[in-house]
Amino acid sequence: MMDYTPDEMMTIVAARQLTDGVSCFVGIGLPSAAANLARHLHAPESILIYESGTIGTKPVALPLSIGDEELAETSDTIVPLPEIFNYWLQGNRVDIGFLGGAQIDRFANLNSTVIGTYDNPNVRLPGAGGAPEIASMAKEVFIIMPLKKRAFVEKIDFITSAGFLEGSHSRTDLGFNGSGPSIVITDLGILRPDPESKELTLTELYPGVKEEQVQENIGWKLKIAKNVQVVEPPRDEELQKLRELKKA
Amino acid sequence: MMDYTPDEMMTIVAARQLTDGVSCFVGIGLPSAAANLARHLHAPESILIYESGTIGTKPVALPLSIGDEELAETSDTIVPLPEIFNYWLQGNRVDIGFLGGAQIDRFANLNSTVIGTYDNPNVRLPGAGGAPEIASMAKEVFIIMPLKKRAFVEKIDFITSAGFLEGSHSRTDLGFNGSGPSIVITDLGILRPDPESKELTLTELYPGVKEEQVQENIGWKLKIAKNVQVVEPPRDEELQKLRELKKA
Amino acid sequence: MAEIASVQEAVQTLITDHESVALEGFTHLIPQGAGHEIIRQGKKDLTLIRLTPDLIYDQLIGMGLVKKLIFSWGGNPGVGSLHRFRDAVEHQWPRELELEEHTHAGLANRYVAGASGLPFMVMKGYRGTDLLRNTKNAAVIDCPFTGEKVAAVAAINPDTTIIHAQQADRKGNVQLWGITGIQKEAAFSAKKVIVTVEEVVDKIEPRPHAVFLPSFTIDVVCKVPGGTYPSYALDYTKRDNQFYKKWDSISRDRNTFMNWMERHVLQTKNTEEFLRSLEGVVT
Amino acid sequence: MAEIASVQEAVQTLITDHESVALEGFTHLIPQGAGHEIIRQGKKDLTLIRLTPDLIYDQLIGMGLVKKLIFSWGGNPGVGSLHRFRDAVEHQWPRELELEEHTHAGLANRYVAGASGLPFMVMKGYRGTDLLRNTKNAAVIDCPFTGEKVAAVAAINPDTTIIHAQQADRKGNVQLWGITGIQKEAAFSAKKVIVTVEEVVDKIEPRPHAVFLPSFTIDVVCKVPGGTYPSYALDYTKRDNQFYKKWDSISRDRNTFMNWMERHVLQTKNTEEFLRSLEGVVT
Repeated sequence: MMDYTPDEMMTIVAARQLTDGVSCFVGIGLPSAAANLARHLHAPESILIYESGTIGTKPVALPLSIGDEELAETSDTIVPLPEIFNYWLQGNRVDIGFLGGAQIDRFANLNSTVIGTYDNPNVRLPGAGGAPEIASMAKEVFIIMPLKKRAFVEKIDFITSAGFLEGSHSRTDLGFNGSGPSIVITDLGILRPDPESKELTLTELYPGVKEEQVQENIGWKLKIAKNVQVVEPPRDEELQKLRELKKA
Repeated sequence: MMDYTPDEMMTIVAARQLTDGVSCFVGIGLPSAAANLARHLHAPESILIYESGTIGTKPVALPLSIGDEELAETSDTIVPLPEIFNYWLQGNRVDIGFLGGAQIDRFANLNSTVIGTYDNPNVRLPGAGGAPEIASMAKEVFIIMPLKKRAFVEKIDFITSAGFLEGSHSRTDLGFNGSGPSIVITDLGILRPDPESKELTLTELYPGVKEEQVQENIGWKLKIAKNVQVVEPPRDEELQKLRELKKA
Repeated sequence: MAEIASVQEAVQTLITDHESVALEGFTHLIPQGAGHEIIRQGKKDLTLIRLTPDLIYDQLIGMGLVKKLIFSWGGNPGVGSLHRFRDAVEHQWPRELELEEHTHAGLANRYVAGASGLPFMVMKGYRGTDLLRNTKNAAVIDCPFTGEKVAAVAAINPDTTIIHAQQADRKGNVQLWGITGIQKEAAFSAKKVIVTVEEVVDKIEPRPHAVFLPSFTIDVVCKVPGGTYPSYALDYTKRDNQFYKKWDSISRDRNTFMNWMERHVLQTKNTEEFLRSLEGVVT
Repeated sequence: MAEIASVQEAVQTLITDHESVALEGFTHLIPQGAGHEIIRQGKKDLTLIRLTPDLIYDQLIGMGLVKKLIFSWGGNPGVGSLHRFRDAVEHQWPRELELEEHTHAGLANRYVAGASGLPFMVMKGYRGTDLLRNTKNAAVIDCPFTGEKVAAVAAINPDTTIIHAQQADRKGNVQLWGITGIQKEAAFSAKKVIVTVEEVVDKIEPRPHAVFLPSFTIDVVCKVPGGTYPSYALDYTKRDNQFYKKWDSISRDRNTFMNWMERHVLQTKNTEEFLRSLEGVVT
């Protein structure tokens, strides 16, 4: 078995979540790596949609931006922005949306706007982009974020993208199309929302990782599932394909 | 000078109204004949737009429908229906709209829906189509209708497309983009709205036509301008080109 | 993922009595073949939706299969009236026909709302006309920013939409081009989608002015070459303008109409036989 | 009808101090050349609009020409922060920057409303986020048919929109293709429109995935080959991903940034000279 980094493990775990044939709204970076890895492995018929309007893209190399020529040239079709957001995402044609952020709270709400106050921020982040609509309208949302105490916080500074808001039925009360985040894939393990309270709960650990390591990197008292499972480590073919993609 | 029919005169007078370089939303039949005649004569740079989404069409033969292959094949571009209505017509990109109807009243309101009552009509007409939006949103509207007493009526049975409603400022009160009908081209002469009251007024007669002939075919007491002008008869090249187009 | 099946099977499975069906096509790519199959199978009490109900809707109405029509312009383009439609509205023959009518822009935006997952869409129009009085699916609302009055139209979501395209590939992806009208929105707003096509190809090459529908947005793809007649499929077939003119006399009289339907639709099994039955009879 | 003129002339005539300008482009076809011309001419107190303010907006902001930014995502795509943008927001250097921010879908629909001649557009989104609190141009309204709550966004109508296209013909008709983003709506919603192009051709042949803009919808067309660098024009130039990465270090420090701008933008006369000045310096 080959050695691997926590980042590689995280990407591979994310890729495994994609079942074949789904339509997936892909952001740049980890989501793009995970989705393309899945497409090269077990999900060749998945439809990757980038917010640039490229639908059914099949890049060989991982793109740097959501609009690289590789994405335009390998797509089934390209549609203008209002269409990608209004007809595809809002029109309920996206099965899976991948998201990350600078901060996340226990109900999987995400911040990618500011650290600090809005009017006088310590760090001005890029902002919303397509994330809020993905969060509310993709049928299901996968979040990928490496664990860090300053990222997994008790209270995020700005709700850019809604997870389960204040938990329980507060999301469903708003009547969003999508059912919200079903999984948070980190570099140490997996959190999933509790079916009732919607609070993120540690359900799986990566091989060799201890529960305390996860708690140490989270700014609130983490809920832990009764039977925390251990995730299968990366298989060689997964690692090889991922490294191939990153090199191309 | 060649002989001509009242219908030919009407079409040629309509064609003369189009100045070069305008964008014109063209309906099938008389408007299409007039617009294409203009394009072949004095307005080669006019942009003909058909509601099928064909923009900048240059048909050689007059099409039977708004979607004949001739229109698709000779267009600069083709756009989907929501775009033609929302971005082009509603978005104020149409200079001239041509309209007709089964009935018209003294304020140039048009009916193309029913003769009789809506729920129990004597004649069920095709309905609105694109006419109401053309009537309210083209910057200027040209109406072409042969004079008939049952068509030019005191009160129309259904307002399908708004002209000047009850006259005076009742149209401007609604804040429509377009300024409304500027001319009604008939087979005997031309009516134009009075600048203040907006009541249709006879301003021009075709050669050899008497004012009484016009009044005989109109169901209300017609306003007549102080100096009714006589319109120049069809020139040979106008007639020849029109007949060529109709034959092609 | 779309299944590839016969249009007989598609209509049997996906068109249900009492449901709403949109057979869309704006002059071009009208799915007449699928419409004939609905007639052959005698689906009934349908609510039909279409901006421009034309010959195939005239036939469905004349055969008594239609309970309600939602439309914006019901005529024979460039020719005149739809006589079966008029007969139904004016004389309730062969049955009463409920109407809901809009403008083209209004019904187009109802589909846009449906395709966008929205309950309504905003637009200008309707105001100042009598159309507002004849539908509960158009209203006037105020802009929350300027106070300006605009029209709102309710989303429409057909139970089934049927469209015709030039090409599908073997996975059920579809491409149509030329005048594509409101077909994308009609498909995207529907609960079930049938696409009939001229040809199944190995690989779809993107075309100018094309709409591409991925397989996963479609339920069934059926090969029905010539299935738009007398409409056309750009680069495959020609519009038969003579037939549109001829329809005026075929449809004007109830008996002539019934005989024609019997001979050319009910007694033929499919589009191929239908087209063959017309040889020598029309242009 | 569009006039064909130099980008120097176009910017001089159509970009006015204190007005709003949208230089649109979603990763592809970003009109950097026209942006540089705005910097050279020192237009000031601009309100800039764009979904994805990137390097050229970072430069305009860093040069102190921008009073307000209306946007939805302000980063260096795939690389990280826009340092000049951050410096302006976090430390008011070189001046305070007023922000109005939206989601991509929200700002896209603001352009859609503008292009459609409507005062607003409806959509889902905004609800449940803090974004609603930071703009007066998004609101929540009730569906007049179902009572459902939806978001409304106000129309945006830039004083001038600048986009880049692959081709124009001699009459000033324009065609762009590939990823066309929000460019059509940005152009249609604007009071004045400038299009810079790679090439002027005799006749435009329709392409797949293309947007065609008739001459009468444009004010000025300018030939600026390579004018999207480091972005790209599909089938003409390649995206320089290395430059995007390099911008991170150029822009991080105020002095390095100012020196780079002086050397490559202010001391060059046009896009050709700008590109030549980079030879040997970057990839």
